[in-house]
Amino acid sequence: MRDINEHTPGEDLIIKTAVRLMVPFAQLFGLYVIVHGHYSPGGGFQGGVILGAAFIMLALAFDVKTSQQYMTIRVNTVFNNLGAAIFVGVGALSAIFGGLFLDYSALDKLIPMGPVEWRSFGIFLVEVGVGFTVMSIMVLLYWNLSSGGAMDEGL
Amino acid sequence: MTPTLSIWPLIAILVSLLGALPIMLSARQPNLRESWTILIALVKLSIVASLLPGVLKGGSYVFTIAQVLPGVPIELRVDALGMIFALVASFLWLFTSIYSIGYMRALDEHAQTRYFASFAVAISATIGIAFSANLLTMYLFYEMLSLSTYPLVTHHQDAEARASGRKYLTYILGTSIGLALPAMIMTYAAAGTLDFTQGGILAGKASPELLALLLVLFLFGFAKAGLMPFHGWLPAAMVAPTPVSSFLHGVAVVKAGVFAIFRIIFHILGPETLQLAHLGSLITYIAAVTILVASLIALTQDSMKRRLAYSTIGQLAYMVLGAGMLSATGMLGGVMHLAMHAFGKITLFFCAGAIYVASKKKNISQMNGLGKRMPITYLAFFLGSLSIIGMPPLGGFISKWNMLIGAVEGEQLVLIVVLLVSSLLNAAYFFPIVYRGFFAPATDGEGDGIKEAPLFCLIPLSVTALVSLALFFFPDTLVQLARMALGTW
Amino acid sequence: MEAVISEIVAKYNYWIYVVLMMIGFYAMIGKRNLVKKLLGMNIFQTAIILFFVSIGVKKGGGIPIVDKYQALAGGVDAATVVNPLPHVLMLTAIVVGVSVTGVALAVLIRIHEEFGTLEEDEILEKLRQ
Amino acid sequence: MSTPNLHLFVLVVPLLSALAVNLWGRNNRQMIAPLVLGSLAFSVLGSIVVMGNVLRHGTISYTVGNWQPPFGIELIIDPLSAMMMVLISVVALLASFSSLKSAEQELPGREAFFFTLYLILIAGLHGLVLTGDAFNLYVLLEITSITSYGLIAMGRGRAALSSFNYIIMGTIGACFYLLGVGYIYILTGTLNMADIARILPTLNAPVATTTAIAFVLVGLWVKMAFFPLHAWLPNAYSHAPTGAGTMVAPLMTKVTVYLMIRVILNVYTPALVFTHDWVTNGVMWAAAIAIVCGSALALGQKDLRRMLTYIIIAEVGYMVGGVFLANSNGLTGAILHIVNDSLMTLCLFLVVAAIIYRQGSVSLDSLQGIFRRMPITMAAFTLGAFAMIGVPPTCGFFSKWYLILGGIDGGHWEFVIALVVSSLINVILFFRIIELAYFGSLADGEHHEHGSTERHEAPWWMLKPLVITAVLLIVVGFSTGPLINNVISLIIPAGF
Repeated sequence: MRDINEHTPGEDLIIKTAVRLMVPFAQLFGLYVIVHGHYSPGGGFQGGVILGAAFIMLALAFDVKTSQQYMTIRVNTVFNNLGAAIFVGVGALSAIFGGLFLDYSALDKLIPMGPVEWRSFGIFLVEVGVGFTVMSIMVLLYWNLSSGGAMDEGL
Repeated sequence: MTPTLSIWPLIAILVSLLGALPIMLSARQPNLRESWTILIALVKLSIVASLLPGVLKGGSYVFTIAQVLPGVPIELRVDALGMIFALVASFLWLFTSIYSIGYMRALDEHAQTRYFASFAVAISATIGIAFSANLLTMYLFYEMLSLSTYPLVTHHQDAEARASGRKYLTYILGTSIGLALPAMIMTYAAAGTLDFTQGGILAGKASPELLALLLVLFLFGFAKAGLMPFHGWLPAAMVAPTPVSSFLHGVAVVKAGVFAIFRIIFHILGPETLQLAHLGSLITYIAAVTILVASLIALTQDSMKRRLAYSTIGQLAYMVLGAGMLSATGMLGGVMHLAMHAFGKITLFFCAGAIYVASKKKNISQMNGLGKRMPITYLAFFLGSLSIIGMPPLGGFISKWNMLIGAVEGEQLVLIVVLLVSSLLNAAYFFPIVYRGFFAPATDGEGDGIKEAPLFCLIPLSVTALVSLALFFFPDTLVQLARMALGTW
Repeated sequence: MEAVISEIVAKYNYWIYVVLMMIGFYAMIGKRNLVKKLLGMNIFQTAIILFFVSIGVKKGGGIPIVDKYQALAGGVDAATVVNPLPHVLMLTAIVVGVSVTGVALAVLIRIHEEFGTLEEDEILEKLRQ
Repeated sequence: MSTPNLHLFVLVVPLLSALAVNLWGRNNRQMIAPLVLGSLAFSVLGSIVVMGNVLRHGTISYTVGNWQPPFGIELIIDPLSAMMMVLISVVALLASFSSLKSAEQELPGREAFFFTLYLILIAGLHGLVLTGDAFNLYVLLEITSITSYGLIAMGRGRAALSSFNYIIMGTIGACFYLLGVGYIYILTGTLNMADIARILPTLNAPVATTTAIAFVLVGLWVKMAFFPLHAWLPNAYSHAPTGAGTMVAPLMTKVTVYLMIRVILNVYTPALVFTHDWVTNGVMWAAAIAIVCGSALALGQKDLRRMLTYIIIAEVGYMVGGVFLANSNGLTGAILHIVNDSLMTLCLFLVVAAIIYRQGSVSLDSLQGIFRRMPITMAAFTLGAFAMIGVPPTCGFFSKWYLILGGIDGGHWEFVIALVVSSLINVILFFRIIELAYFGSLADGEHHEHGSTERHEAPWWMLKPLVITAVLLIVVGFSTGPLINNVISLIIPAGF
């Protein structure tokens, strides 16, 4: 089996340029899906997966190193924990401000915007948190599984 | 007399349980450690004695430690039967501590701190058994006693001690968890309570078959009483140092088993209910078999301690026989034999230890002519054996006499024969030792270097011998306590 | 005979999910290769997801996406919309399935590093030495 | 922090600290210990306050996000779940002391990952105990399982393979549970436990209900390693890293037994579950076989930790049998045994962790004469052994008392005999080790002790929880009365 790292021009060029063109649009679409999640089809999980797919496409076409240039492991960990912290944090915050857990209308005391608006904005915050976490987990999963945990050249 | 609430029974138990700590801490200075043991023994004896007048007037002291199960609290209650056992145990513990100081020092045994500490825990468990108000508390202290005596039995920590320790545990823990625990819970299921009450709690609540099953489970469940076939652990436990076998397997552990069976017969199953179900004969036949077989085996044993062990099994069966007669005098004899045998047997064990300390001899065949060199030990041995056989000047006579009258009243001819034959057998295995000591010629110059045992050993064995003598002449307090234990019956 | 066939035809989704589940179950228990076991597990989970989603189906029901203002004005007629709740439940089940597969794959890589093979009997052989 | 939703903070604080450990723990390792112990200490205090509230004001029903049931997820905190919360947080705190030390020794550099999974597992367990919604229970069940798969897979050598087997069996169990929930959803149209309990008896669909009950129960039995379905547990718990074993062993199976009790009492109501007596008799016989075989298999083990895992399987048989006795004594015994058994298992696993920290292995022949080298650890082991055997002052005796009493009331003699036989086997099991440890260095018979006699005790950081747990065994034993009167007796429904 010939060494997979040996770059034969032509066959890779097409893939690389295609991926380079598609990644920005994929990320934009992913953001769109996350942002519109709380009142139309879409949402944190699906959007996160699409964003993650963008990075995985990079890792597939080039190699794990290049995709890590765009998102280092450190940033990945931060996104990972930040997302989950947002989800739990918003819920806990609304509990601290007198409401029930995850009852976003209680956040009205923090920034007065009216309980109904706060409900929808609360869900949006949670969707963003979930999106971050899912994106970073998907990418982390791919990185680890493809390179057996060594995070070097990958498939 | 309404029971008076008092904390004293709990303090009596805790004084030696907590006493184990200073003993352990003062491991470095043996003299300080020994003085701690004797101080604790004195304090314990004085507390138990202070409770005596109250009990003699018919009162009882109650103290609840914890309300654990509905209807069955962990509770202490000092009544007449408990008082007899506690008095005997604490009195003899004082002398055993003195004796074991002399014994351990003479043979400079290793790990004496662990020995004295677990001894203190064992005696607190014994007093706990005596003062428990219901079957659960008694079971709790019974288990504590078995577990705290394990390090004592396996004191020498050699292969033989390991094997006998394993045998000791399988018999004792195996029967107590395997037989006594289910029986206790079945009694609780049938009666709703486990408190010791005069005349028993199962009157009319249990069918005869259940009663018989419970009786058998309890008799063999409390294997410390050494009824055949669950007696194997007692000879095996003789591998322990002599003070252990003298106090525990002469007095505390085995008496705890018989005391438990007394509690079951008098205060749980109840003499009348047993008599209605004709179960008295079941107890007496088991006891009779044990007496005869144990006495016969004792004849054949050459090692002094094993012979005493089998004689103990026989005597324990005496007490169960007395209790099994279910007649007033018979049961009275059984209860009194508990005390009489304690003093007699502990004297014999002390003498065996003294002989071993002085002459390093374990087997009877080697003990020719020692009487001339160790007159006090052998005199005490003679008095002790007389008490066990039941000859008049010694206390043992009173209890055996009562049992004989009980058997006659109950027209149980078989029991009368068993009592007489076994007394003869007792004489048959004790007198050769005494004869060999005083009259047989010392075997060619072997015995010249031997002289009396150290003072620490002599005082206890002579005191216990004299006490068993005194019990013949002033038995009234003991008899009164025994009568009150059996209630107005 | 017709009763049996109509019975099967009426509840064909249950039959399909049971068949799928048994295939997955067989693969998990029967197969020697660990990756095949993992695939069996995935089939097993997908069968249950199919079962759940097939519960919500209604004859003539459309996609449960409704125009916001039309819903505010006229309200939603349940008959015309498929029951969305099983779908939502299965979204979580899919997430759970993904994470279990992720962990299992990571564990398989560790096993491969440790024993150099993914055949169960070879591994057991190596362990026995 | 308003106390009405304090119970959720008991869950959220470990979760948030897990994220913090994952974020900062990687490069500065000294951050991990304060975070872990701080969050668990908070959850212990929180759960005790919640227990106080529940006992004063009765059951709290709490809707997450203010969506009223049956749409929103409803959390129910009744005395049983409050007691379980206290138990989980206390056991987790005590186990984490020892896990910190073990992880430091066995997983250098990967403590951050270890304690992230550890804390998420504890948060998941708290969630399991709180939830009042059937599907939410499935999600939390999976959270706890996935984290324990991860924790076990972090061990060395065979750990990965045993974790894979655990994954396969665990997923089968979880999917069976999910199927059961699916059938219930078809029947009742709701997922809220209280609603299901109200609607199920009114339907006359006996076959479907029985299948739903069967699927859920079999699913939970696989998760709790009830005897015929126990194959995964011994390997999983004995090859796991010591820190993971100390935490997972006392909690996972006991919480699953709690779930079974919750499902039987609050979802299917005992009337539905115990209708056919061939079901109860069948389960009783299975429980009796589980007890005897669990103990017997433990006899054959040459390693202390594997022996304890088989004893866990036998203890699961105690609890399942207690529940299916279908009388109040049996159920009281089962619930009491959940508390006692998790404390006993914690005590024994802490001893194993301490010995492994010092000696690296707990195989029986490496325990020779260990009494002299590690006296305090072995004293705690002896106390734990007495509790396992069921010696009175310790807590093990009282739950065994109730179970045997329930067995006698229910007339299930095979259960009573199995309990007594397993106690006897426990005597042999534990005294074999005490004898080995006590006599060990002198096995070859000469008088005075020799071999490494200087004290080689476990570090103080591991001894603290061990001593506390050993004392707790006796304290819980004595406080059986109050525990039952104001906690367990409130849970048992009237008609039992």
